[in-house]
Amino acid sequence: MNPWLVYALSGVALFSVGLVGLFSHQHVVKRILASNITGSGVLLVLVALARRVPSGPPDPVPHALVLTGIVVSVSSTALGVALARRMARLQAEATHSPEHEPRSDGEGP
Amino acid sequence: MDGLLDGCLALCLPLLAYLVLRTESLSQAVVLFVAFGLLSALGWARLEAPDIALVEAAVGTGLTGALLMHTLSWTEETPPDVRARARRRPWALLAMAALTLLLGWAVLALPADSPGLGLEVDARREDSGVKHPVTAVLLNFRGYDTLLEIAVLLVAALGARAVNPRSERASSEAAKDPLTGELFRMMTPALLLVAGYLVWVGDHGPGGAFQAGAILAGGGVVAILTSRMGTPRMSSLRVRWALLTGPLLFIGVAVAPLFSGGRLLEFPEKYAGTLIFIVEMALTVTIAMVLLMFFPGTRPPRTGRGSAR
Amino acid sequence: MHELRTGLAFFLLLNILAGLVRVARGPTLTDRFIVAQLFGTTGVGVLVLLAADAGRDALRDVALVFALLAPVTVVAFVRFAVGSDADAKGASSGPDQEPRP
Amino acid sequence: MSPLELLSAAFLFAGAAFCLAGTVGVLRFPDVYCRLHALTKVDNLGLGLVVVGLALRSSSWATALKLLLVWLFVLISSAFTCQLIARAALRRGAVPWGGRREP
Repeated sequence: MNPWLVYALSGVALFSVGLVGLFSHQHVVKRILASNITGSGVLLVLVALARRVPSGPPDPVPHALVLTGIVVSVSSTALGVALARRMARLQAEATHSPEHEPRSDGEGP
Repeated sequence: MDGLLDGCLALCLPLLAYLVLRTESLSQAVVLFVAFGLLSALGWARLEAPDIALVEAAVGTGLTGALLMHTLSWTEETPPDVRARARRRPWALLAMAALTLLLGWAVLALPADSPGLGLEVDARREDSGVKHPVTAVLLNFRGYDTLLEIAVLLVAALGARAVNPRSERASSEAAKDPLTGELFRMMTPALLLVAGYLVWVGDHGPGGAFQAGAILAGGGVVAILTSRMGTPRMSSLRVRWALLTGPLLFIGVAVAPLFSGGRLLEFPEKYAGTLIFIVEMALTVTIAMVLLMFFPGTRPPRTGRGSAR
Repeated sequence: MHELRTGLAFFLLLNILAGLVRVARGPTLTDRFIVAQLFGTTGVGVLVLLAADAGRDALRDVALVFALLAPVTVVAFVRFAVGSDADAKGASSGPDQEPRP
Repeated sequence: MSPLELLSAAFLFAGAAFCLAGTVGVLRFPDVYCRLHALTKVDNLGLGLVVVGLALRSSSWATALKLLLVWLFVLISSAFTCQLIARAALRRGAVPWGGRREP
């Protein structure tokens, strides 16, 4: 039960928890969290496999890939949150539109 | 003792992830998720991947935590129908267990020790211009990935900005708050220093553009939240140039060897080190600005109350 | 010394997991957030202990980043969990109203 | 075990003890404001003792100074954290504990 195997199995468990969580929630932000957890599960398996080098430092190539993977997963989370925020705002406007005067859109993006 | 620490950490990660997804209230889920980010950073540290622990720390505590806290302010805590969730829970647990066993068996079938590409990277590391293998792979051997990844970041930033066009004005009342002002004044020099240090150390140790960019973005988030700086507007030229310096410089450096007979992304050996350092500085600025663009600024008023705008 | 350091790192990890009880039980959002900060500080402790091993100096930079970026989440929490117009609401009617036993 | 190692081990154990005290404080204290003290004061001291213990055994002055720098940053950030969260809790209407023994 060498260390890399423990973390690889933990990454697999993370992946399955995240994937099942992704499908069992309706709330948008919860689903974003679930997709984030699924991603980090996959990355954990990748780095754990990189640790299988019998002697010397672990294999740097998966490390570089996972490094980019984390930054991309953050940007996809941020995009997801931005989309969720827009949906929340539209829903709110749909339910409260009668009393509100038509909102003038602010200055450019 | 090492086995105990690894075993406990490896056990707690999925446990904490399950807790994050099982809780009903969103606020508890967000806080648990921040704790999950921390534990995964410890996991990377134990797996001898300091670069990844650094990125996870810089991005997890800096950006994701603040961004998810922001979601607390505009999402209504929709009361979930607990009965339906309770009815489905055994099935969910069964699915998780089945998936884990299946994939776990696949992982167990892998050979226990494989040399990986470490030797090839070390063999060619001299002419990559940097001494640290991960940076060499990131910016030289697999520079193509990093180049496209910067494009992915730009697209995500443009998308986030297009979807939330209105960046609200920071309310002036928060600007007079002495406490956060002092915090901002104290943090900024330290953040800039550590960001510069990380870009420099990326040459021969774990560090680099991503970590430094995330740290600068964390400082920027504090600046926005303490209304020392307005939300970066896409219409201002400075923001656009900050977004474009990294990719343009990287593409320029990548395409330049084509004219002198070399292949795409083939850094000339003599200047590889300095070229990589310049590209990393530009990438730091771009990544910091991109991560900052994700932050929509101040909290919109509760939609329930008539917003006196 | 390596055994002592790793043992203490394990002990601090147990502290972090004990903190989860407060997250589950914490009546208000503020309590849960305090535990998140506790994880941050104890996490820095674990990283510093692990960084003392041979060849693992880079973990000190990770601890440095954790220590530096802790206030970001706090400022975000204060800004969004309380809201910019909190003064208008006054202290008495906040959402953290704990039911008196 | 040279005296320096003994001293550093003593510091490490004291640090771990204070970290434990901080965690127990966060779990057991009656209201938000007491828990803040447990978080920002006690836990910091625990981290400080661990840092001093490690600095004594560190190989070079640069490492020792970097360790103390980490602790300095944690001190600064928890000073602000304590005040900011306490003010936020007050605004969110968290009532301070009255000091009476729970019935």
